[in-house]
Formats: sequence, structure tokens, C-alpha cells
Amino acid sequence: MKEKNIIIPDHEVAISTKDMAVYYGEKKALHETRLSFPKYRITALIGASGSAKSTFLRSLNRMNDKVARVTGEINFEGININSSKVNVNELRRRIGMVFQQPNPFAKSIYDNITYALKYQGIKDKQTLDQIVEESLRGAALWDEVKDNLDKSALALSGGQQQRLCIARAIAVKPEILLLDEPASALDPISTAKLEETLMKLRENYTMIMVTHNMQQAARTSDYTAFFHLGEVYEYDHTSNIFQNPQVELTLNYVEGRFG
Amino acid sequence: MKNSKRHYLWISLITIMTAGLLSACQQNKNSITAVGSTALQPLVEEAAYAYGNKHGVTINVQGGGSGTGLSQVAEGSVAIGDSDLFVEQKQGIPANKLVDHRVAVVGIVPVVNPGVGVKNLSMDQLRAIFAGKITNWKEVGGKNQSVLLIHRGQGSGTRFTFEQDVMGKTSVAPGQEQDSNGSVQKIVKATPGAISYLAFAYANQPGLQKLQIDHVVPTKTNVTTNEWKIWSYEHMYTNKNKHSKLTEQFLQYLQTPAVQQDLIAKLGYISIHDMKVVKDIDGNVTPLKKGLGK
Amino acid sequence: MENDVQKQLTSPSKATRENIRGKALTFIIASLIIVLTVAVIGFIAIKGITTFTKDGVNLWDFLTKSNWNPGSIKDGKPEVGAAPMILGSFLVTLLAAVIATPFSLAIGIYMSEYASKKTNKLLRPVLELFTGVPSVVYGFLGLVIIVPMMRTIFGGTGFGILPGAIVLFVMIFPTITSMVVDALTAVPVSYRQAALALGATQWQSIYKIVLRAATPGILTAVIFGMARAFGEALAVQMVIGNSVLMPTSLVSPTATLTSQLTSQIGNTIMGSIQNDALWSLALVLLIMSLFFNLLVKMIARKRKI
Amino acid sequence: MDAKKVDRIAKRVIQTMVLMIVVLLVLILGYILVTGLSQTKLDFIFKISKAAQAGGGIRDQLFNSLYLLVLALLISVPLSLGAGIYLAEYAPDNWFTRMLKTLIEILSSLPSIVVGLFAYLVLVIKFQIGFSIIAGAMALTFFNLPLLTSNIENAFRNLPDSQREAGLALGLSQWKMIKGILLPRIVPSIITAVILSSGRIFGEAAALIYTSGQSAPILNYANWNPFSPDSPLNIMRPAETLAVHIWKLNSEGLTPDADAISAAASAVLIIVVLLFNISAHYFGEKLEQKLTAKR
Repeated sequence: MKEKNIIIPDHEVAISTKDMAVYYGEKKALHETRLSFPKYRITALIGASGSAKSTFLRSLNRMNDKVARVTGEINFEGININSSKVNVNELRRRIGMVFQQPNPFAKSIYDNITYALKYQGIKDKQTLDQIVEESLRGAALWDEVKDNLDKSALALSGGQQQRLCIARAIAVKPEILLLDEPASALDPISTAKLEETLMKLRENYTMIMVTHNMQQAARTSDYTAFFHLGEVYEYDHTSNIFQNPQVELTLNYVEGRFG
Repeated sequence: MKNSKRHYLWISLITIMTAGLLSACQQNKNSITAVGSTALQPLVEEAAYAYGNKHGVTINVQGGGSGTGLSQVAEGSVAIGDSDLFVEQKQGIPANKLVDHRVAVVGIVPVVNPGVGVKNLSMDQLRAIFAGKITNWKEVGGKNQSVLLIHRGQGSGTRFTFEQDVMGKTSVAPGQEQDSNGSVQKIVKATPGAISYLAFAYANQPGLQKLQIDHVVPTKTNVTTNEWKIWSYEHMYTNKNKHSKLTEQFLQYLQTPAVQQDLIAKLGYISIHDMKVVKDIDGNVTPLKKGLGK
Repeated sequence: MENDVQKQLTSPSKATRENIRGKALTFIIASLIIVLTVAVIGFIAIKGITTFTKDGVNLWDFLTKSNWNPGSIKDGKPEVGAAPMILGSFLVTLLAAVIATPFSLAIGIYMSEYASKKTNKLLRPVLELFTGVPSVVYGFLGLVIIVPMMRTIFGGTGFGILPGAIVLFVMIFPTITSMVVDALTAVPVSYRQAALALGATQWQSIYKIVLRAATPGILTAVIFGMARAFGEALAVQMVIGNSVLMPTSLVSPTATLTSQLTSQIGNTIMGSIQNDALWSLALVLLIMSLFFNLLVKMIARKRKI
Repeated sequence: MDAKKVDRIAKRVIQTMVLMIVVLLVLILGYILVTGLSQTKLDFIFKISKAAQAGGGIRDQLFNSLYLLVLALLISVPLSLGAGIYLAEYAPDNWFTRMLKTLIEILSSLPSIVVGLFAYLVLVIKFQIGFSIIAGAMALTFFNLPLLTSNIENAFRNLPDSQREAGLALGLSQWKMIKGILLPRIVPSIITAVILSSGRIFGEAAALIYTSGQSAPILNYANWNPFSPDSPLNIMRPAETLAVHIWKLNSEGLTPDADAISAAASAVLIIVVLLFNISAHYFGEKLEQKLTAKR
């Protein structure tokens, strides 16, 4: 069964897992997976609650270090990053993440975006201004906030906050962007706007997105992986998953018979 | 940038603190400390202030009790230890290491709540009261009110002197113990039937009845001639092995008229120069020929 | 062959160094606190034990005899019977807790169940203010108001355990109350709603549900208050009477561990038996505060089960 | 009796008890303020204290209290920040952490007189620092440390994990994340905790009698050299604080107006504590508002 999980897309691979499994204490939450994610594409991870798709996602940039034990390999830039030798801070700079709940810092919009940049040593005001504008444009937020960059980020609406989080994440120029149900806390209009943003970002970023929303997965993603109870059942082009799934379970799920 | 600024702040702060600690280790010549007896504290404090102002030096004066003062001067951690007692009267201090400087005399007077209706007692009556043999004021001509004894704390200089000069070998009956002059004042004033004893300076309060003993009035003059028998020296001890010029000069200043005549009178002590008798460690009193030696 | 990216990914950066430094710094500070606490306990214990090891006092005598006269030697042993002080400390503490608890509960229930948000906003700071009133001030008030009151009611001197307990009550009551309020507000609203939905009156829901659920928290609060009362020094000293006598009634002068300690330590010479005996009193205080701590721990453990 | 009646009676009883306590508190406060402020002219705040004559003030004592407070906070805030951060962010669940927590609880329940005597024995006598502000500040640190540490720990714990993840996911080091993202958010809680503990420090006397001492050398406020003995900034000088002064006036006061001064000093003390409390709430709320900035 595992063999059929692997697809080698006709694209350059950005990141891939090899027999990666995750344990919470003694409990095995995610069984060995082998997935490779194509560069500059959006891959959706779908599955019911408890299917370990978020666990999988968070393992990719080692956000699970403190809470779980991850075995197997994660290959990125030609090395296995699931190793204690890897500098996780550097890794996370290259593999950014956007979370379920918008989580802007209690700082101004401008500072939210520049905080990590300044930490990396970028001090030049002009460069910073330029990156702020680029990132906000990239996250389709620029027009809404350009006159209020000093305003507290917490004063923004939920949808704006989430796009700010995306802008913040892309400001440090990661190669991969992990999105953990980024639209689940948003209203339909904000969701639409967010999806639009993601489509645009695809030109420059590899994105892996966990979502509960079938339509969203169908609309935005190029590839889709279906998770169920800690295992990957199917991974294919999104169109195949939704129109012609190979596994019955996948069909039942995408047609909404459980979930 | 912001960060490095903060670092400087911290570094400078730590520097100041360590420097402060270091400077303490070699406490400079311009400052000495006197610690000990709370009874002597007001006098030394005022004198230290006057002397310090005049000569641009600092003399720190601390209370803490005679025991504290003697311990610390014996250990050499302070320059002067103030004490209400002879060092030999305290256990556990190497007396041969210390030098005695007597700076003043304190008279001690029995005080009662005015309600008891007694203004004079004989020495024997006083002793019997504190020994617990007389328990009602009517036995000494006062009202029908039971006697309430209020002692000073064990180890207090005032208590030691009172028991040496009044009780002799008789031991006192148990009673309340108050550790400070202030509490004694307040309690005697407020409690019917209460009797205690205070240094003269603390006894001049409305609501406190000072007692005469054998019709001798508790006055300074009577103390100087030992007609009033309850009194003690106030001592300032220095350590033989630790000499400091400032200490010496300050002790000399305490013997000058500015202190012995003006300050001492103002604060209710009795000048050591006025004494016409000497009392030894065991409480024996002998007349003195003119000119008190050291 | 490693490329640049791989090199960056596998070599330590500024962040790595910061992590190590940050963790080390906070760990050192945390260890410092351990050292400090152990030092306090160790020093007091060593000083306090001297009475028994060096001066040859029998521990049992120390705890049960009532003659406190460390200077004088009787039958070859110094007289250090600390029973009156130990008993005095316990009595004032218990009595203070007994008076304070009903009032704390009343205010706690009022604030968590009856009062409006506005009233709470007013009451809280007032309570906090009273934890900030210096003990000296309370002692002073006790001396000029409560002691004379006791004297007119009960006769005698007016000093003793009762006035001490009353002063302590005023001192510990805000501490207990604010912890009780926390315990009561921590009971989920759904509990109350469930009770009310079943037709219980508000009082029934408070009495049968809320108070039961909050019992461990309330107990912790009371013990906390008692620990504070046990260790309070200056205020008690001013109203307790300071005579080392077994208390014969609630208004007979006696002494507590702290009152004896504060009033005598300055008069004694380091290393003498009088001084050692006082450090033994301090040790008793320390052991008691450890005991109160243990009690709180045990309650907390029970709550988890 | 039916349940409704019991309900009404219970409510009435509780209300009565609350009223009794409120009246009691108001009486205590009123008594202190009225007796304190009616007998003395307010300018006694700016006068030096006198050992034996009437008309003394509390200028130096007030300054000492404040300076001691500042020093104690300078020592205890960084320490409790470090310990609080360790407990909330780093500490693994092991014996060391459990011991640390237990010891902090023990430290918080130590009687102040015991701490004072320890500080006296170790700092004043063994290390020969002498009666000094710094010895007093260190003694006060013992009280402050456990309270502030647990306040700070709780403040950190109350922050949502999403903030930590946000910082870490950007490649910040954990330390930078704590310092730059979490710390600013708990500043209001820290300030409130610090101000409230200041009130307690301000009124503490038992621990200071044998550490910072019972006498206040006359200070020369023009002398800013922290090494000179009469400089107010010198940390090695003995310093009687306001609370100790009140205690001493009551126990050894020689001045004829000792009662009046002690009552007035008590009133001043209470007012200062009151100001601390009010400002704690005010600043806490203001900062909270500013940070969350719901405009």
C-alpha cells in the first residue's frame, strides 16, 4: 500500500519525506509516509480530524520538536533535515509557516513584518521599507494598510491579520510555505481573498496547505494528499483525487460521506 | 543598537554596585560606625550629627541592643559598641579585648499607673512588689488594685541595673516583659495597677507616675550623690586591636562641654563629670575625689 | 560536496548561540534561587540545632517545658522550655484563622456570586490595599484600640492571645479573601447553571455546588493565611504581652515565637546560650512554615485526583 | 423552612458580613488618616527626624524607603524574570524543576523575621557588609523573588502558544522569541505585579531592623557621589526606612511628639501604598489597552 503513496511529480521536488513517522509518547500518530512535494505548486493535505495531516505538516519544519518524536527522513536541499545536526532556526527561516489562528505580534504592522528581518541583520531603512511593501503586496494587503503601517496589527480584522501573517512569513523569503488551515477562522469573503493571494504566490513559493474545505482544496491546489487515521491513502493531481480517486475511502471523503 | 545601549546600562550599574561593595571593604577614614544600646542611641546620634557636620565626617549610629554592640565591636566589625552594661556582665564576650569609655550616667525610676494611688515606696516595699510578695496596692497604702509587673526583656541593660540595685539577691516574680521603653510607657499608662521602671528620659510623660523611694526624689542631683540608688553608666567600648583616629577624636568630643553639659542635659542623661561617686561592676558605690579618671 | 545552503543549514548560527546563552542564563538564575533558599534553611537549621548539640538541651524539654530562662542553669542544664511560645503561636494563628475564615468566605461568595462587576472592581483594590498596610501600623492600632477594649470587657491587662488573634485576623483576612475569590471564580459557570436549571435556589447552588467544588482552593487560602499569621512578628509583639508564661486564658499575657525572637535577639551575644536558644525558636518557625507548605501541597495533590 | 427563605436569609447574612468588613476597613483607614494628618503639619515630610526634640520629620526615612525599594527591585526584577522565564519556557518536567518550584514556594512562606535574621547573620556579620541599604535590599529580595517569579511565570504561561509558534516559525531563536515577542506582551502584568509587591516592601519592617539598620545618617541631597558616606545614593550607608521609623518611634521614641509623628508617618505610608495600588491598576489597564490597541 505504501508504494502507491509515492508519486514522483513531473516537477522538481522541493521537499520530500522518506518513511517519516511521528509518535506522541508511545502512541504512533503518523505511520511511515513517503511524499514528495513539487516546487512552485500548491499541495493540499486533506482528511478528517485526527488524520494527522497537521502533525505531518508541522513536522516538516520541525515545529513538533518539543511535543513529538519524529523518525525517518525529511529531505530538503539535498540533506536530511530530521537530524539533530540541523540548525532549526535556519531551517524555519527557509520553511515558513502560517497557522490556523491569525497570530500577529502585538506590534505595529510595520514591525510585524520587519521584526525577523532586523533579527537577520537587515538594518537599512530603505531596504526594510521595500520588503514591507513587497510582502504586503504579495499578501494582497498593501492597499488596505499602506497608510496605517504604524497601527497595531491587533486592530486589523481577522482576514487582514491572516494575510499579514502571510506577508510576515514571505518577508523572510522562505523557499517553502506551510499553511495549517489558514482560512478556517475566516469568513467567506476573507477566505476568497486569501485563496486569491495564495494562487498569486504560487509563482514564487512552494506551498503545502492543510485544509478541511474540499472546495478550497479543489480550487487552489495542484496536488492533493488524502490522510486517514495517521496514514496517507492517496496522493495525486488534485483533479484526479476529486474526479477519479483510486481508493474508495478517498471517494467517500471527498463526496462528504464522512469527515 | 538598542541592545548594546541596554548592555552599557547594565554594565555600568553592575560596576557601580561592585565598586560600592569594594569601597565598603576598605571603609574609608571619613566614616565609623557605632552600634548597640538603644538607650544610648539618641545621645550618640545627636553628638555624631553635630560632630560630623563640624568636621565633614560621617559617624553612623545604630541601635540593635547592647548585646549586638558588644558582639560586633569584639569581632572588629564596628568601631564602637554602645552598651548599658559592663562588658564583664555579659557572658561570652572577651572582656580583655575591649576598652571601656564611660560617657554618661542614666538614672532609672520605677513608674506606676497613676490610678494605683501610690507616690512613694520604701526600697523594701519596692523589692517585695517585684519579688511578687506584695500583690495588691492597698498593702502599700494605695487603692484596692492588684499589682501588674512589667519587666524589661531579659538581657536588657535597664533590667540588669534595676535588679542589681533594687533586688540584690532576691529574684523577681514572673511578669510581662516588654522589650522597649516605648512599650513600657504605653502599657503602664494604659493598664490599671501596672508598675515598671524606665530611664529618666523616658519617664517624663503625662499619665506616668514616677515613684519616690524612701522619699528621695528621682532627680539628677540625687543620682550624682547616690542618694537615688538606681543608676548605671552608659559605656562605649572600643576594640584594643583596632585603632582609628576618628574614633579617638569622636570619643574625646563626647567628653567636651558641648556634649557633657548641653546635649546630655537636653536629652535627659546625667553627665559623667557631675558624678561624685563611682559604682563598680558588682554595684558597690564609693565616693569619688574630684576629677574623674578614665 | 556541500553547497552553501546545506552549510548554513547544518552549522550553528547566531540563533543557536543565543539559545544556549538564554537557556544557560535563566538556568543559572533559577539555580541561584535554589542556592539562596537552601542557604536560608541550612543556616537557620545549623544555628538552631546548636542549642541541642552544643549546649546540651534536651529536645523534648525544649518542646514541653515552660521555663524560659536561657541564662540560668538548673540541674546542669539551661532552662529553655519553649512550650509557652509554641503554644502561643499556635493559638493566635488558629484563632485568627477561625475568625477570618467566615468573613473571607462571605466576601468571597459576595464577590463571586452576588456582586456586580463594578462593585468587584472597587472591592479588589481595597483588599489589595489592606495587604499592603504595614504590620507596624496594625500593631499600633491593636495597642491603642483593641487592648483597652479587651481590658474593659474581660478585665486584667487586656494583653494576650485574643487581641493578638484579632490583629492577625485583620492582617491575614485580605490575603485569604483574595485567594478564596480566585478559588470560587474558578468554579465553572456551567456548574451553577446546571444547579439553577434543576430548580435549586441560588444559595443551594452556592452551598451545595460551588463551595464543594472550591473546597481545596479555600483550604489552601486558609493555610496560606495561617502561615502568614504564624510568621508575623511586630504586630503581635505589641499586643501579646510578651511574658513567657503558659497562657491561662485568652486574655492573659503570653508570648509567641516571633515576639520573643524580635524582642530578645538584640540583647544577646552571638554564640551564647541565650542567643542559640533564640535561633532554635527561629528554627521552629522555619519548620512550621515548611509544614504549612507541605499541607498546601497535599491539598493540591488531592485536588488533582 | 423552605429553600426560598433560606436563600433570602443567606444572602442577607452575607451582605451583612460584607458590610461589617467594609465598615471595619473604612474605620481602620479613617482612623489612621485622621489621627495621622490632624496632628502634624504636612511639611514634616520635608524635615529631618529628631532624636529627642519635637518637630522632627521623616524626609530621610521617606527617601530611604523609596531608594531601598528601587534597589530591591533592581536586584529582584531581573532575577525573577530569569527564573520565571526558565520555569515557563525552558524547564523540562524533571526533579530539578519540581525542586525549584517547591523551594520557591517555601521561600515565599518564610516568616520575614527569619529572613531578616538570616540576612543579618550572613550579610551584615559574616560578609561584614554592615548595616546598609544594600543588605536591606538583598533581604527584601528574598520576599520579592518568589512572588514576582510566580507572577511572571504565570503571565508567560497565560500567553497563547500561537505567539511562540509565530516567532519560531520565522526562524527566530527561542531566546529572541521570548525576549522580543513574549516579554513585551507581559510587561503590563509585570508592572502590576511589581507595583503591588512594592507596597508590601514599603511596609516591611521586621526584616529591615537588623539589615538596613535603625538610624538614618543625615543626608546631603546635593552630594551625588555614590561613594561618599552622606550621599543619598551611597548603598553602603545604613538607612532607617519609614516603616522601621514608625516601629522605633513606638518602641524607643524619646521625642515628646513621638505618637503624633508615628501616626502621621503611618498615614503617609498608607497613602503611598494606596498610590502604588491605584497606579498599578491604572498603568496595567493603560498598557494593556495600548498593546492590544483596539482603536
